[in-house]
This record gives sequence, structure tokens and C-alpha cells, in this order.
Amino acid sequence: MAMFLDVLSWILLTLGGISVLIGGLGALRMPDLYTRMHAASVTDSLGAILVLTGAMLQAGLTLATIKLAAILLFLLLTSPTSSYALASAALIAGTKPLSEREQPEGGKQ
Amino acid sequence: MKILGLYYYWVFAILLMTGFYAVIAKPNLIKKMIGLALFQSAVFLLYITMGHIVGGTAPIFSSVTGDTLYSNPLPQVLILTAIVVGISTTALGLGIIVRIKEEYGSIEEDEIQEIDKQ
Amino acid sequence: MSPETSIIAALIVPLVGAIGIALAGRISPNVREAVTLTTAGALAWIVWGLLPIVFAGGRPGVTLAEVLPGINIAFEIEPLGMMFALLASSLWIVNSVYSIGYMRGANEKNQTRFYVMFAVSLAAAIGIAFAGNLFTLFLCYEILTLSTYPLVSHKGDKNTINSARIYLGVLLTTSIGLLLPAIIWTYSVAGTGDFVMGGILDGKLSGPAVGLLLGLFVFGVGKAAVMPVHRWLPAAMVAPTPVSALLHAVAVVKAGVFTVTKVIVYIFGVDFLFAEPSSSWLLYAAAFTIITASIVALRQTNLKRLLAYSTIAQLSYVVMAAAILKPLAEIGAAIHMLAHAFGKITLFFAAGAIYVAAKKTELHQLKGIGRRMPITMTAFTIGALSMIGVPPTGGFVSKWYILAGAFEADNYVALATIIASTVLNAAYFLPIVYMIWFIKEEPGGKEHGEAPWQSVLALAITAALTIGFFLFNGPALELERQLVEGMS
Amino acid sequence: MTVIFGVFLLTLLVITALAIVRTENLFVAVMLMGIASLLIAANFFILDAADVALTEAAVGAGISTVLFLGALALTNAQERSTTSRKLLSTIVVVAATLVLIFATFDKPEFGDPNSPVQTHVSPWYLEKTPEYIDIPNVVTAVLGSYRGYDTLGEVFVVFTAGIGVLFLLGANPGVGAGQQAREINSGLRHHLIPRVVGRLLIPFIILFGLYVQFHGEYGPGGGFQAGAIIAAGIILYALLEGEKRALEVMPQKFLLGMMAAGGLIYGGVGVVCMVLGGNFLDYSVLSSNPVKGQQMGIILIEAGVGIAVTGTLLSIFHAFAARER
Amino acid sequence: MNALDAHLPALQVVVPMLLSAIVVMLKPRGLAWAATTATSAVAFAISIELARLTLDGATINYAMGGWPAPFGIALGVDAFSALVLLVVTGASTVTLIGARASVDSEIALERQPFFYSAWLLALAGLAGIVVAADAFNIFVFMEISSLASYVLIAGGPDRRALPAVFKYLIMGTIGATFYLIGVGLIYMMTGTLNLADMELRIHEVADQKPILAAAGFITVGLGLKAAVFPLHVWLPNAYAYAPHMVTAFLAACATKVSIYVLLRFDFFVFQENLTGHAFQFSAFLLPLALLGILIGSGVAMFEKNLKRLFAFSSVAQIGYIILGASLVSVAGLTASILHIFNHALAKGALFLVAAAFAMNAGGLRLADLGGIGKRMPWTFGAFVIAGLSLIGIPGTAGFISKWYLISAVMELGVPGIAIIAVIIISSLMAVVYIWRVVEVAWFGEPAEPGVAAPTIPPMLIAAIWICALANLYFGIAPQLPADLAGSASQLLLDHLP
Repeated sequence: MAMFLDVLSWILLTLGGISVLIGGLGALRMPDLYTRMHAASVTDSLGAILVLTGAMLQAGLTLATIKLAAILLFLLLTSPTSSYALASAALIAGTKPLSEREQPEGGKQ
Repeated sequence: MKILGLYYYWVFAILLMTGFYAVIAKPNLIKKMIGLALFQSAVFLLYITMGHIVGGTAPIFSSVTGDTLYSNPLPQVLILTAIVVGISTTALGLGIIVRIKEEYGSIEEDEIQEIDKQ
Repeated sequence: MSPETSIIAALIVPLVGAIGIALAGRISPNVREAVTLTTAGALAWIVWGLLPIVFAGGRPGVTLAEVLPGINIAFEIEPLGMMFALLASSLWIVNSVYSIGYMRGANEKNQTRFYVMFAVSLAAAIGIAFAGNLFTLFLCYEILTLSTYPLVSHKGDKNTINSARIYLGVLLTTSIGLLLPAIIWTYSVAGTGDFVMGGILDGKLSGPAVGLLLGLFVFGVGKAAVMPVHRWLPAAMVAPTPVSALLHAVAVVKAGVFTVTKVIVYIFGVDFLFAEPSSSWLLYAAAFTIITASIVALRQTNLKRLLAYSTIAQLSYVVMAAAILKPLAEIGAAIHMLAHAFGKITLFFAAGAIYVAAKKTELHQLKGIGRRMPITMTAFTIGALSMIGVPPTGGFVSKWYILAGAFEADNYVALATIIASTVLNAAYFLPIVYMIWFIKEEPGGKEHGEAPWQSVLALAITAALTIGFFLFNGPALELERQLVEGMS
Repeated sequence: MTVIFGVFLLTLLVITALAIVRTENLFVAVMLMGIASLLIAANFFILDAADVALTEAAVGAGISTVLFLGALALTNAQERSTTSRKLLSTIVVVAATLVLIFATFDKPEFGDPNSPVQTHVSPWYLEKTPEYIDIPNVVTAVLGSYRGYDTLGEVFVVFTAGIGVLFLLGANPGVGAGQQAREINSGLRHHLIPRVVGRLLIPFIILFGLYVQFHGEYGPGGGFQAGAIIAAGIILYALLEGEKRALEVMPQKFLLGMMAAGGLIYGGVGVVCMVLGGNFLDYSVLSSNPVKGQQMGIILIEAGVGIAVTGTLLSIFHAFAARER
Repeated sequence: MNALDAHLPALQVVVPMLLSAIVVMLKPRGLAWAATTATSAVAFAISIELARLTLDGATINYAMGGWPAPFGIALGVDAFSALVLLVVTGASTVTLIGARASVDSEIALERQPFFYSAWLLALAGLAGIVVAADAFNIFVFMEISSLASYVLIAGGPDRRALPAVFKYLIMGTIGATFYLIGVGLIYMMTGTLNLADMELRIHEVADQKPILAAAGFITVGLGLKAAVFPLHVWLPNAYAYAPHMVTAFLAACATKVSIYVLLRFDFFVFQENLTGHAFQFSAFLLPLALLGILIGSGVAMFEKNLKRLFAFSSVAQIGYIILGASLVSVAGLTASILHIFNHALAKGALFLVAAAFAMNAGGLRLADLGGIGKRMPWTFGAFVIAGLSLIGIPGTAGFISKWYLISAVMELGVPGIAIIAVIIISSLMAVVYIWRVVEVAWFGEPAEPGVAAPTIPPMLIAAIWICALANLYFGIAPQLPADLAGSASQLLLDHLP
């Protein structure tokens, strides 16, 4: 049982790591701000969930788990909000999404 | 271990001088302030590094008191103070920069000197 | 009044007088002049009151404050200083009388400031005369420099300011640049700066160092106007004539040579210097100054500037006399201070009188002026003769002693210099005398008589003194003999 | 393991630092600066300096970033691409670096338990604290009592900066706050999501701040961290609801009062100790039981610190935010 | 020593510091100024009492929080500290007495509470540096005083004050951080922050590289703060464009305090222990001092703005102080410590006069000052006295320190002659730049003809003349400062092998 949980947690951790990595790549390689944000934000939330759950499984039923859960909750609330705020700010600042532009170029914000 | 310790000190030196370079070489006042902040945080690193003790833990007595090895609390206290001093200096400096911008319309050192010459 | 108190009084009285004058100036000129004269009289009375004590060989002294360990503000009277004080204080009365006539005649402005600063300068001069050690002397010396600056720059126009700048520049530069190091050197070598009979440096210093220190002193005392630090004296001639007369013929310049003599006698010690070859250059420097200054004087066309250069020459007489380092010569030096003072102040008074009465300052304007201002010109002639050293004038007496000293030391340089300079003096004074009496005045000159009576009275008195000193110089000699007691 | 982690973080730190100097976009530079602070904080944590890590994160990454952004909003975010006296500076800097590196040899080994730092003064703290003050967090003990005088000075440094900024930028906001400024001040009121989330978070942030404040004796934390966190919470409120609302909650005068009061509380405790016959800041006289007295004193002064820091940081923030662009 | 005396070292710092928090809450009109002046006066009284207690070379130690050094923070006051404290608190008090009118004319009413509060903080900071016996504590109070003085200087009405103060802030912070690094390195090698303890423990490690580096960092850092040539570049503008009263206060004492720390650190911690440090110390500082003296005076001779003129002369005067110290002899140290006192007297008076002039002239360029001496004779008189003191005319305070300095140099023998020459030359330069002002002010013509009758606040004149008379008094009776300086230098040298 413990064995199984351990394996599971490691799988989760690995997946989380991978997704965060992908997110990072996306943020680097995507053509413009919005696509980058898309890549980053989505994978971030996913990565966070996976990693933290994995960590919780590692910790077992202790105070640490509760703290981790709180952190997870916090992340789930904030990171989408922040990416929303960023996107809207960019829109107000007048950065057009790629689709409405001719030649692709990276939005530098 | 030895090399690692030196590595910490070298990072201190490099950080310090990176900040210092920004301060003396960049004409932009805000850049100078950023450099100054970097400059100071390097010193924080120096102190904390020297306070560390191998296999030690933070100097907070835990309920499970054994002969645990605690790191030196003193540098940490000093740096707590130093951090606050740093932020105070930054705040004041930025305040001055804002006034300069209002008076001169520029935050580039050389431009300001030009304005003062005439 | 005990001697100590009278010393302090002698220093305080002029200062109090200065304040009094400043206040009285708000009331009316007459009151102000009254106060001036009273102050001068009081001062002279106090100083003369001290004479008997010194004559009796007393050396009253008083220490006011210890500034630094071993460095006091202290005053002590010895013959030389006594004589200088008498000279300055007594002539101040005469000069005040003269000033009244001059300042009103030439209706100068800011007369109150003039009289106030005059009183302060006198206080400083007395301080120099009575100074008991180098530090005190230096203190008063600088006060004198600074307090005379407003007098020199009295007119306040461009030219005056520049001259005043030279005046202050030279005097401060020399005093800070050379005199101060010399004094500190003395203190650090000898541990004291007190004036002691026979000197304090004997055995403490030797070799070229002595010559160097002497040089620092002699050129540091810019007021002695040994070339090349003489530039300030002609510059100072822009001042109103009473200033030139009392300060730049008597108080200030005499303070200079007085300091030099005092340093030679009481700091180095005559015998010590005589034994020290490295100090012999002083004689030559003085001789050079005498000759050069006289030659320059020959080529002057402005009366006061001529007198200034003649003063420079005469001052170096004193320095040279002192540098002969023989008792008789030292006496000569002291006496010459008196003799020259009487003669030169007379000459300046006369020059001022001419300016007030006829607004004339250049030599060529003086043709035949003797007929218009006979008294003034008689006095002028007497003064001139005294400068040359013709009997029966005071100048003869002092030259006599200097020559005697030179013979005693077999010092032929000094002899030659004195003779040559006498010739030169004659060469630039006699033509003037001839001109004022025997050449017809050019027609169209404005009508004028004598200067205001106060001025005439004053210069008459000084002329009388010049003659008188030839006849009655006993007391002065007596006094100065004490100076050289115990010299080889 | 942690060692490798440390090296990794340090390397990242150096890279970030270089990037900060190289970039010409000040906005980017400020952001990178925040990242650098976080990296440093992480390092501190690895080096067993929990309190410092917390402070660096809250102050370095949080407050100072906000201040820089505020300044940028009032000036321009782009730096002209000129570097004056490049060569000279480089030479100076390289030379100094070499000197420093030269100085690093002979340094006691990293984390050596027998280095003078570990053997001289600090053992005394670790061993006497239970006896004299009896609180778990030795850092707080040193900060509050053994070196309480430094901390007092520190409070007044903050105070000085506060009055300095107010002196320079004017005490009362709204002065010269023009149309543009008001737009900024209106915050994100028209954006629903941030408002809702923010409102949800702010109470927790402040609660956490209070926890840090009063838990400082037992865990990492204390007045400074708490002050920074609470200030951050309120600044967030100001960003969401706009300057005006924030100032309605805490008027400038009140903040100024907090600044002064914090310092006075701290100093007052010291004076009281003096009056009670101890030395300045000698808390043991506060109570019949010296240990209790110490604890009481530390709680009081920590409260003073928290108040002063909160007040100052908020005043500074408002002073910036109220400025016309 | 009664109960209160024991607490004086702490009170010296705490009183102004706490009052600053109260002053900021006061209503502007007059009250803030009155409270500040009163506080400063109290601090002055405390420092006088401290001087009385330490005159005989005694040292008053104070354990903050009752914790024994090196575990707690210790304060220590000896003759040296007492002298510097006198200068700091005295300068602040006298300046404040005359300050009100000038400050009203320069700083908007509603900003004044901040201004005065910053003033008290600067005072507290400087005092704190002086009494501290703990390396890190010195840093903290150094920052308080620095930040406060940045604020004060930035209050100047001229906008050029802002770039000037920013430069000062940058260089000041670098200096402080260098100092912090130096302290850190020493702490790393000795494990202590208490100066006395450092002195004991640094023995074993004296020859090691970090200590050498530390010595370098601390000297440079404090040199920056003390405006030692060539690290003085921040000073002239900062002083020129600060509010006049601030200039008078800071010029009199701010840089001196850094020099105080430099000397203390160097003699207590380094001199004895670092091999050949005394030589390095002299070899490093002596040339800088001489250059500073010459160049400072030289620039001053050609400076057009009165306050910049005085500022450059300050650079030269700091050179004198460093010169005396770099001789590492009783006489030299006495001279330099005494000059800390005397220069404060002269410069304080001069900058106060500048303030009075500024209130009645168009500006402080010499051209604006034409004939102002005739219109303000009393102020002008004080100016002349202070100027003479700066030149070093006998009878003024400046002469005393110059006397000590030259006699100290004479102990060097022949090589000393060159140094004496430098001193003399710079004194003559001083004559030049002082007399330039005198001639313009007395003989010059007013820039605009119909100038109104001067308005000189009586308090300001009082303050000016207090300084002027002090210059004269301490020129005739310099016992108090001389004795303090004497025992102070003795104290420093007792730490040499």
C-alpha cells in the first residue's frame, strides 16, 4: 500500500515537473504574449496541482499535508487571477493578439 | 566543501560588483538605485553565509530538544536590520528620483547635468 | 598706580578710547576730537609714568593668560620697548592735533572710523612695544596689520583698494608664511619664546640653521621693509597723510625694525649671532636695501613716494646697525628709531600740509612754495637735513653711533654703505630744498597760505623735536645703555 | 543535496544579476530584481535563516518591487542605451572583485563549526536564552532584547525614510493628483475577477500578518515581516479599490500617527525600564519575574515595530501613488 | 557619579530620537521649531556634563538592556567622544537658535514638522555614532544620520539640491555598505562586534587577508562619508544647495563624525595588530590630505558661489584633520582632534553668515554680495572674525590648531618642511578667498541700486555672534578643547604597541 502510494506520488511529481517544463518552453517559444500566457498559465495550474498532490502523498496525513493543501488552494485562486489581470492589462495597453496582426512578432511585456 | 564555501563568497563578490557596476556606469538614476539594492543584498548573502553551520538548523528551539546544532543567530539579526535599512534607502532614493523627474523632466544623469549647465 | 596696572591700562586706554570715539562721533566732530586728544594724552601720561621705573633698571611685567602650555600672553617692559612706546604714544598727541587740521582741511569722509581705527592701531603698537614674548608680539603684530587695513583703504576707490590689497597681502603673507614658522621653530627648539637678555637660542641651534631662522625672522617681519618685502610701504602711501606720518613713518615701520632688533638682541643674543658666520648675510641685505632704496628714491616724482623709499632706506639703517652686532651699533639702532621718527614725521606733516593747502603732491609743483608756506617749509628743510644727517639735527646723533659701532667692528661694508647713502640722501633731498626756496614759482598758481593752524603747530613741534634731539639726547642714551649692558 | 540546490540557486542568482544590469527596459529590470530577491530568500532559507528569508521575501520581493513600480509609473520605464565611462567602471569593478576573491582565501571553511563566528559570541546566546528569556526563537530574542538597541535604531531608520518621502512628495495625497492619477487610483474596480479574488484574499493576508507578528517568539517572524505583510495586504486593497477608498480606511494622518507611535512605543518601553531602575531597554525590570519581563518587553517592542513599519510603508506607497504622472 | 549620570550616554541619543517622533506630530507654526531647539539644548547640556565627567580621561561605559558586552550592545564615552559630542550638539543648538526665520523663508510651513523631525534624527544619529562602542551599532546610526541629512539637504529651495542629494545618497550608501562589508569580514575572523572585544581577539588573525581587506573597505567607506579627498565629490553641491541652516549644521559636524569613527576604528582595532599598519595608514592618508588641502583651497580661490567656496574650503580643512591624524603622534592627533572643534566653530559661523547674507541679497554669488557688508556691518564683522579664524590669525581658534599642527609636523624634522610649506601655502590661499569676499562685501557696489534696508532676524545675529565670540574666546583660552583633545589623542595612542 505505502509502496503503491509512493510510486503514485512519484508519478504525479514527475508529471507535474514535465508539465511545468512544457509551460516554460511554451512561454519561451510561443509567438506572442497571449499564446505565451496561455501556455504558461494552464500548465502552471496543472503542474502545481500535480506536484502538490504528489508532495501530499509523500507527507501522508500530517500538518504538512494541510499546509500543502492550503498552498494549493491559494495557487488555484491566484494564478488564474493574475494571468487574467495580466491579459486584461495587456489588452488595455493595446497589445493586439497575433490573429489580428499581419506578421508574427513577440509581444514584449 | 571548501570549494563550495568559496563559491558562496565568490557569488557574493560577483553580485556586489555587478550592483556596483550598475551604480557607477549607468547614467539612469533608477538603474543606479536597482544596482544599489543588488549591491546591498550581496552583503546580506555574505553575512548569512558566514552564519551557517554544517548540519545546523534555524536557531529556533524545537519541542524535540536534543543536542541539535543551531546556526548562528547573530548574523541573521544583523541582516534583518540591514534589509530594513536597505528598503528605507531605496524608498528615499526613489522619492528623490521622482522629484528630479518632476523638476528636470529626465532621470538620466548626463542630461540633468546638461540642463544645469545652461 | 602699580606698574602692572599701568601696563594693562596702557593697553586698555586706547581701546576704551576707540569705543568712546565711536560713540562721540555720533554727537559731534568736536567732541570726538576732544575724546581722541584726551585718550592720546592719557596714554602718553601712563607711558611716561612707567619711564622712571625702567630707568631705575626695573622690568615690570604682567602675564594675562596662558594660551597653551608654555605660551602666554605676557607683557614685560625693557628699554627698547619703553622707548618705542614713548615715541608712539607721544607722537600720537601731536599727530592727532595734525589730523584734526588735515582731515577737516581735506574734508575726508568716515572720519570717525578713521579715528577709531587709529586708536586701535595705537593699542596694538603699544602691545608690540611691551610684548614679553614672541607669541604676544606676533599677536599684536597681526592686530596692527589688520587694524591699519581700514586706514590704508580709507578712500575706498579702485586704486586705493588695489594698494590696500598689496599692503595686506605682503604683510600677511610674510607674517604667516615666514614669521609664524620662525616663531614655532623657536618655541620647539628653545621651549620658550620669552625675551631674555643674551638670547635663548645659544647652544640650541647652530650652523646654517641660525642663518635660516634669522632670515625667516627678518623677512617675516615685513613691516621692517627689508628688500624684497618692501613693496607694501609705497603702496600704503594712498592712505591719508596722518596715517603715512604716524603709522608708516613711526608706529608700523618702527614696530618692524623694533621687532627685528628685539629678536636679534633678546632671542638670538648679539654675541651668539656675532659668533655665528651664517648670520652675516643680514648686514649685506640691509646695505643692499639702503643703497637700492635711495637710488629708487632719486627717481621719484611724487613727494610721498619719495619719502616712502627714503623710509625704506632709513629702516634698513636700523636693521644694519643691529646687524653690526656691537653695543654702540645697537645703541645707534635704537637712537636712529627716534631720530628718524622725528625727522620723517616732520617731512610727512609737511607733505600733508602742502596737499591740504595747495593740493600739490608732485615735486615739480613745489617750486618757490617756501615763500607761501615759510613755517612748513622750514620744518621740511630741518627734516630733510636730519635725514641726511647734518648737524644740528637728530639724524647726526644716530649716524654717529652707528658709525662708531661699525668702526668698533671694523665693518667696512657698513661704513661704505653709510657714506654712500648719505651722499644719495643729499642727492635727492637737497634739490628739493633748493627748489622750494630759490626757484621762482611759475605764474598762475593758485593763491594759498599755510595749512590749518593745527597742522602747522604739529609740524612745528616735530621739527623742534628734531633739533632738540640733537641737543638733549642724554636720557635716551642712558636708557639704551641698559640695553647693551653685559655685551662684549 | 541542499548544497547542490544552493549552488544551483546561486548560479541562477548570478545570471539574474547580470541580466538586470544588461537589460535596458527598467520594468524588466525591476521584475528581475524581484526574482533575484526571491532567489536570495531561498538561499537564506537553505542557510537556516528562516526569519531573514521571510523578511527578504516580504520586503525585497514584495515592497521594494511595488515601490520601484510606483517610481517607474511616475518616470519612464525605458533607459537610454548609453553606458557612460564603461571601460573605467569595468576596470574598477574587476579590480575590486579580484581583491574580494583574494580576501576569500583564509576565510574559515564554509559552515565550519569551529570558526570564530560559531565559537565566540553566538554559543552564549544559544545557551543562555532559555534561562534569561525563554522563548524558542533565538533570533527574536537577540533582535528584541540582546541587540534591542539596534532594532530601535532600525525602527527609526524606517521612520526617517517615511518622513523623508513625505517631506519630498508632500504629506497629503490628492495634492496635484490630476485626471490621469485619478484613473490609476480608481484601481481595478471595473474588473470583477481580481476584485472578488482579492477581497477573498485580503483578510487572510492580514490574518497571516498578525500571526507572523505575534508568533515571532515561537517561529520565524516578528514586527518587520508582519508589518511588511500587512502593508502588502492593504496595498493590494488600494490597488483593487483605488487610493481613495484605501485612504478612507486609513487616512494619511492616521498612518503618520502609526509611524510616530510605533517608534514611541518602542522607545517608551526603554524609558520605562530606565524609570524602573534598569538600564535602557532592560526589560527584566518590567515584571517581578525577569524572564516574564523580558517576554513582555519583546512582545511590546515587536508590536511597536509592526505598527511603525506598517504605517511607514503605507505612507510611502500612498505618497508615490498620489503623485501626478 | 549619580544615577542620572550613569544613564547619560543613552539619554544623549534617546532624547532627540524619541522627540523627533513627537515633533513630527506638532502643528507647524513655531511650536515644532521651539520643541526642536529645546531638545537640542538638552542634548547640548548632556554633552557638556559628559565632557565634565570625562575630562580626566575617564570612560563612561553603558550596557544597553543590561546585557554584558560583547553579548549586548555597549556604549562608551571618553574624552574623544565627549569633544565630538560637544561639537555635534553645540552646532545643532546654536544653528537652531538662529534657524527659524531662515527656515521659514526656505521651507513651506506644512512641511516644517518633517524638516525639524529629520533634524532631530540627524542629531540623534550623529550622537549615536559617537557614543556607540559596537561596530554594527555604528552602522545603524550612521544610516539614521545619513538618511536624515539626505532629507534635510533635499529640502533646499534650489532644484539643483535634488541631483546633489541623490549623488550624496548613492555615495553615502556605498560608503556605509563598504563599512558594513569591512565589519562583516572582521566579524567573520573574530566572531565579535564589540570594538574592545575585537581589539583583543583580532591578535591571532591580524595578518590574514580578510582583515587586510576589511581595513581597506572600512577606510574607504568612512573616507567616502568623511569627504576625504578625492572622495569629496558629493560635498560641494550638497552643501551649496542645501537649506542654509542645514549647511551650517552639517558642515560643522557631519563629516567630522565619520573621521571620528575612522580614527577610533583604526587606532582601536587595526593599528596595533596589523603589521606595519601605522605606516600604511600614513602612507595612504598623508598624500591625500596634502592634495586635499591644496586642491580644496585652490578651487575655493576661484569659486564664484559663496557656499561652494566655503564647501571647498571645508574639503581643505578636512585635509588638515586627516593630516594631523596621519602623523600618528600625540601632537599630530591633538592637532587634528582640536581642529575638528575649531573648524566647526569657524565654518559654523561662516555658513550662518552666509544664511544671513542670503536673506538680504539676491543670491550667494559674489556678484550679488556687493556692498552687503556696509548694509549689515554686524554680520560682516562676525564674518571677518570667522574668516580670520579660518585663516589662522593669532587670537582666533583657528590659530591654535594650526600652531599644534605645525609643531607636530616639525617633529618630523627636515621632511616636515615640505608639509609645513603646504600648510602655509594653503593658509595664504585662505587669505585670498576670504579677502575676495571681504573686498566685494565692503567696497563692492550693490547689484541692484535701490536695495531695501536689510532684515536680519535678531536670533540669527545672536547665533552668529555666539559663534564669532567663541572663535575669539577659544583663541585666547583654548584650555577646554585642548585638554580634551590632548587626553583623547593620548587615549588613542595608548592602543598602539
